[in-house]
Amino acid sequence: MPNSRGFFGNYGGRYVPEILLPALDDLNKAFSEVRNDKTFQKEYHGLLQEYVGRETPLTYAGRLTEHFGKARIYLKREDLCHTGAHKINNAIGQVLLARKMGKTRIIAETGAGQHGVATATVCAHFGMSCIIYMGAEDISRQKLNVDRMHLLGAEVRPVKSGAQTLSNAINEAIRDWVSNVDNTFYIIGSAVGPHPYPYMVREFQSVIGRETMDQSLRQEGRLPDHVLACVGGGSNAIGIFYPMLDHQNVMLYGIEAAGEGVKTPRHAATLTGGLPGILHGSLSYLLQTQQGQIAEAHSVSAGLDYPGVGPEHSFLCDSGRVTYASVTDEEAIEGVRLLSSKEGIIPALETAHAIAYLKVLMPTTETSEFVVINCSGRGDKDMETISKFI
Amino acid sequence: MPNSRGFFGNYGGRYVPEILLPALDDLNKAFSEVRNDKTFQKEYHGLLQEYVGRETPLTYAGRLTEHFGKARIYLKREDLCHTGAHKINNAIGQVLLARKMGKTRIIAETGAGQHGVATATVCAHFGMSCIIYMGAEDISRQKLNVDRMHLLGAEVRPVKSGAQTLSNAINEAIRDWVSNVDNTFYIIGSAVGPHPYPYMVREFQSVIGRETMDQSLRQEGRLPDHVLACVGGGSNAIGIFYPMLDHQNVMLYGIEAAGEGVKTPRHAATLTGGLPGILHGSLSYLLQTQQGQIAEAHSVSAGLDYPGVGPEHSFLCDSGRVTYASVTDEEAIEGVRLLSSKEGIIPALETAHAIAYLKVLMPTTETSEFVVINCSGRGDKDMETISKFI
Amino acid sequence: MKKLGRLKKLFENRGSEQKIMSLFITAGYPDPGSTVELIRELESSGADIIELGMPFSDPLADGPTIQHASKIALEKGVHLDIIFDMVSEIRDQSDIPIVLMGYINPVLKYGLEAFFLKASRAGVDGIILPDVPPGEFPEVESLCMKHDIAPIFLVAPNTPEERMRMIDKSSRGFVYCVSVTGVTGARDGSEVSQSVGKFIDKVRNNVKNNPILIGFGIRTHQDAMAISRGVDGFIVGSALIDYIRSVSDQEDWIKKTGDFVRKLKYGTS
Amino acid sequence: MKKLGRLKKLFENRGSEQKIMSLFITAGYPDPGSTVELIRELESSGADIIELGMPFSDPLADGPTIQHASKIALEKGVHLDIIFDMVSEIRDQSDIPIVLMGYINPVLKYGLEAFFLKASRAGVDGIILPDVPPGEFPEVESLCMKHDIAPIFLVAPNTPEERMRMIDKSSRGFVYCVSVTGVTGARDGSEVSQSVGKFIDKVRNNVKNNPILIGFGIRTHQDAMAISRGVDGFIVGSALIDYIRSVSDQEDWIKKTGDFVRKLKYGTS
Ligand SMILES: Cc1ncc(COP(=O)(O)O)c(C=O)c1O
Ligand SMILES: Cc1ncc(COP(=O)(O)O)c(C=O)c1O
Repeated sequence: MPNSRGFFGNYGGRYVPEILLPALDDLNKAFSEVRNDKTFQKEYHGLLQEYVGRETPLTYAGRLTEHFGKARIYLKREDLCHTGAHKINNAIGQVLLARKMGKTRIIAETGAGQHGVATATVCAHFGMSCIIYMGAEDISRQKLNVDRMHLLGAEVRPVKSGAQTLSNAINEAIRDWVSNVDNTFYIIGSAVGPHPYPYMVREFQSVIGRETMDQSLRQEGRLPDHVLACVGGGSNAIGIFYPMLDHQNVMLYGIEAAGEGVKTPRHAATLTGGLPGILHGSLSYLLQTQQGQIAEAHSVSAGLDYPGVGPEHSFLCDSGRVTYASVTDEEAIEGVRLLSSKEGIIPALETAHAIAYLKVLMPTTETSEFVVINCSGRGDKDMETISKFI
Repeated sequence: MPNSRGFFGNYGGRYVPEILLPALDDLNKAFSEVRNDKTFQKEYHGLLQEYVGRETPLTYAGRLTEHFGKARIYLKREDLCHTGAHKINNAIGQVLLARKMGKTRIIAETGAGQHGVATATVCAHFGMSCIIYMGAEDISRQKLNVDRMHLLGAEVRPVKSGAQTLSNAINEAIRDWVSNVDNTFYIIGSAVGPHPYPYMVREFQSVIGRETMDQSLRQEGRLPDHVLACVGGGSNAIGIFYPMLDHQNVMLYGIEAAGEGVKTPRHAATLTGGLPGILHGSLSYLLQTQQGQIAEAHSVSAGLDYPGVGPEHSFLCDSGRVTYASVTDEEAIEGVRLLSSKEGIIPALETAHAIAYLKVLMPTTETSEFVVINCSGRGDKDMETISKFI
Repeated sequence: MKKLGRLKKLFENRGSEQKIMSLFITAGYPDPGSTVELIRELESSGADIIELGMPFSDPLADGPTIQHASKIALEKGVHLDIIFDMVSEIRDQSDIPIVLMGYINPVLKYGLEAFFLKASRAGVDGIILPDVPPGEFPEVESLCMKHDIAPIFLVAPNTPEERMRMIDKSSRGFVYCVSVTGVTGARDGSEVSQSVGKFIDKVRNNVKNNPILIGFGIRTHQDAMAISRGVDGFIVGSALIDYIRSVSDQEDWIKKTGDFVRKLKYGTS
Repeated sequence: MKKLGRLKKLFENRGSEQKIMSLFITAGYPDPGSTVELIRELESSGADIIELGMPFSDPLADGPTIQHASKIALEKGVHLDIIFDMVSEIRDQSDIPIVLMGYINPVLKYGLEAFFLKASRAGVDGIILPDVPPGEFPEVESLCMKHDIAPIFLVAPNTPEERMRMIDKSSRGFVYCVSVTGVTGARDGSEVSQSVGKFIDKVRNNVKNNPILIGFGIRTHQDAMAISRGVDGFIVGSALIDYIRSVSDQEDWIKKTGDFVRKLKYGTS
């Protein structure tokens, strides 16, 4: 739990324009109410089951296991969620909250387009108006998802400032929120932003970790030895990590995007290559210049192409509970190929970062151990990008 | 059950080159063995659960129900299956059989690419070599799926004869099979082809109908009043219909592709506009000319663009147990839009045919009734085609 | 018994060293107007049997060559009545056995009874339907008998011996022995002949009531001689059509085709 | 108390009819070399306070105008030390209150202590950090006090009254009253003034310790007069930068900007 001011250790907070504070207060209050509200939780979990298709399986990856010849590898199949990624777990939770709060207009930012599609989807499901901010660069590299959002009735607003990617889309969404705070609910897509977002998003995504624990117990009789997830803003990672944080025997690994290399200026490995700072409402690790300007992130994967990271990850990084590492664009593409050819599962480019890290992790494991990778999304949206590399 | 010669009433049979008969005999024998073999069924259902993500939900479509203001509408969510359509239920069953029979080389045809992707997927999962025949026209209209098959390690062979669609791809796959019958297993993607394929594919797809019945009982306390499915070759339809055939109170509707209209030469409504004949190894309704040449089918949806239909459907059509109707390309696009905007579920163009038929069916229903639509697949693969219309 | 007679007589009269040569062409290829003349040329150049292909839109047992010929013939308007007329015209002047070969659907659409009646009247001697193996469509077999048209079935390298005997029993005229697993025109003869010896022995041990012709993949006289050792003759299809395709834009293509056929049969033209 | 003094004196000395005019410009826009001269011109044309924007890469509370100005300033290499130099240079010749305005991250990266020390030494009078509302970053507030720099906070139309009183308590110099929900430059003044009356009454009932300046959306003298009725003055930012942008390629753009500013303050230039 973050403290009352929204801090995980030194990280978090609410560094936002005055105008948003009442909205954050309202949100915090509403979320606290529903957290333990049976009706809400029943509706939320009902939708996860009947609409999203949860629980998602924990699939044994036999040929991948054979490939490394060490610990057994399992995949937590968030790629099977409706719309193709874990993002919808959170979008559903937030849209239910928005309805409860009487908001009629939904805005969201998106990078890979998965959160945008998830938000557009839940808005269509509930008949709410929906505007998605998306960097112009991301619009061109995730065309499939843009088409999907349009078809779902959302307006996709191209953001042309900066690198025209996720970070700029968040700026623009915040500007919209500042301007329409009365009737508008901002559904943030990752465990970032001002309190209570990082906490709330974690709570909505923790269903991943809880299911993984249950399934591990069912299928292996105990909790996993190693759990991997890719880290963009950090929602899929914190979702699978959080319920296992107290189980010290479970080793946790968050894999960031090293782009063209953490030694180059073109990467998005915030915890590996960044320093604490304030962006988008919270204090956390950031890619920034000597002067404290926000650096442009780079990753082949639009969903990881973000110079910040959720504050709870900054805390877990400093505390050492989670090991953060990074893999390059090239290694990620190799990861796509590996999982596709060994298991018949084409992962999202984001997810592929976690897969790619196996080549580092697996040699250190024992055959008696088992590993769970959060397969956060499917690769359909990335086929165009991937095809260019293959 | 078909009779011993593979006939459903007057339809079915094994009209294939002599060279394939031993292979069909072997297949029939192997399939009879596994049908009641616990080990096989356990492996099959285990994969369906842990790899494919079954059971798929039966989702209540609240806003769609409201839209028509009559019977409650549910969606059987085959779109949530791994790879995005029901096709994988069958591909998994057949690949397991191929392994059991010691075959090392898998071939398949594909129209929409869903069966090709499903087959390439299960081949990757089991490390088997895989060749997919696909009409050149379909290759261009289902590019996403072609890229996916490549990434999964399959060879996609373009078929340039005839209309360059599904029917031609089947011809070419049969030619391959004839040439490599010793080591090759042909995974047919729909309930068509020579005996035992129509029967076997039905059995592998019946999991849809069995789950639907269980879920209907759980969620509504009884079986549905109306069940709809689109019909290309007829596998998703027979899969959901078959377990309910004996329940005479359940009305069944198979929806074919009327293309530009059944009165025009450009359609694929075999049961509505065809006559019995023999193609691809079985006797069934067919689109054909006065001279018995096979007519070119047309549908905006590659998966329905086929001049034949599974023999069991021909039988069910003649017997009147199932009502067959058709909707046009334009109506199908309207169906995509309807489901996307009302429920946040973008259906495959194939599925959209069943959705589109609601406007005919729903006014005849009672508010006390409920309808189940087999949501056979998701629309990601069709976004390019759909975008052109929107 | 007149028609069964033509095929029967052919095999009864063949010298022990002589191989029967059956030639396949697609009716109406390269154009309908020349089919009759072409057949006469084939006969006078050494063809013993003519297999006349009834073109079909979806010839799934055929390779690219015959697919192409079918497609051209269909584009030029060939259909069954035209084919019957062709046969009648040949029959006016020749007793060469004529076997129709094609897929079942057009036959079905024509009407089974009508088809066999007309075929018989036109002077057809036998029929090969690659997508109707014996036992799968009994009505076709009984109509053959009724109309004195020889049902000619195929045996393949993977056909079990018991089934070979059954095929032999169901067949009249001859049994069509497919030398390789594959579609028509698939492999070249030299490749084929390696593995074919054992298979032929097996066929001969089981097919006792009918002569045996062997086909698939024969492109030259050498192929034909090598492969038909121990059987009654051989069948050439794709190689002939490939040749026709290569010369059909020349004025004297029919004469040239005659030369090609003589070479096929005798080794020299 | 020297610096708090400059802002304090300004408000104490204003006539009851006179409205304080605070002008926002981005340091280094349109180019760093002209900022000091521009500020002198603003002062001589009627500006009572200068808000000097510290450019930031991600100005999430700003509209397109100030985003653009920030971007240009950053491209031209502006950073905090340059801004301190600018302030020092102005301070050599003028006692106009100078308030720095910008986002917290560059300040944090500079080092909080170092920043406030240098700012204080350069002669900065106050600071506005739109992404640091009162209570969220106590260290910033105490450093303000320590270095005699006025922490200026904002009240917005949706700020609860209790919080307005807290903001009043936390603020020095003046309270920045945001007239509309929105980013800078969002709406034009005529639209704004309709709804603003009630809001201002509420602010005045709660903000008792500090003068009140109102901003956001003021583009003309008329806007300014209409909107600042009942408060101590007004703030113009985007409208000024838009004007500069429109004339900055002309040689006498600074003089022209002076004319624009006089018109803003007095209705005529
Ligand atoms: C499939 C997938 N995985 C991971 C991410 C990264 O986000 P997060 O770190 O919040 O899980 C995204 C973001 O779009 C995504 O689409
Ligand atoms: C999603 C989907 N639905 C339906 C079909 C039609 O096939 P069938 O009639 O065999 O279910 C296809 C074929 O590709 C498909 O992809």
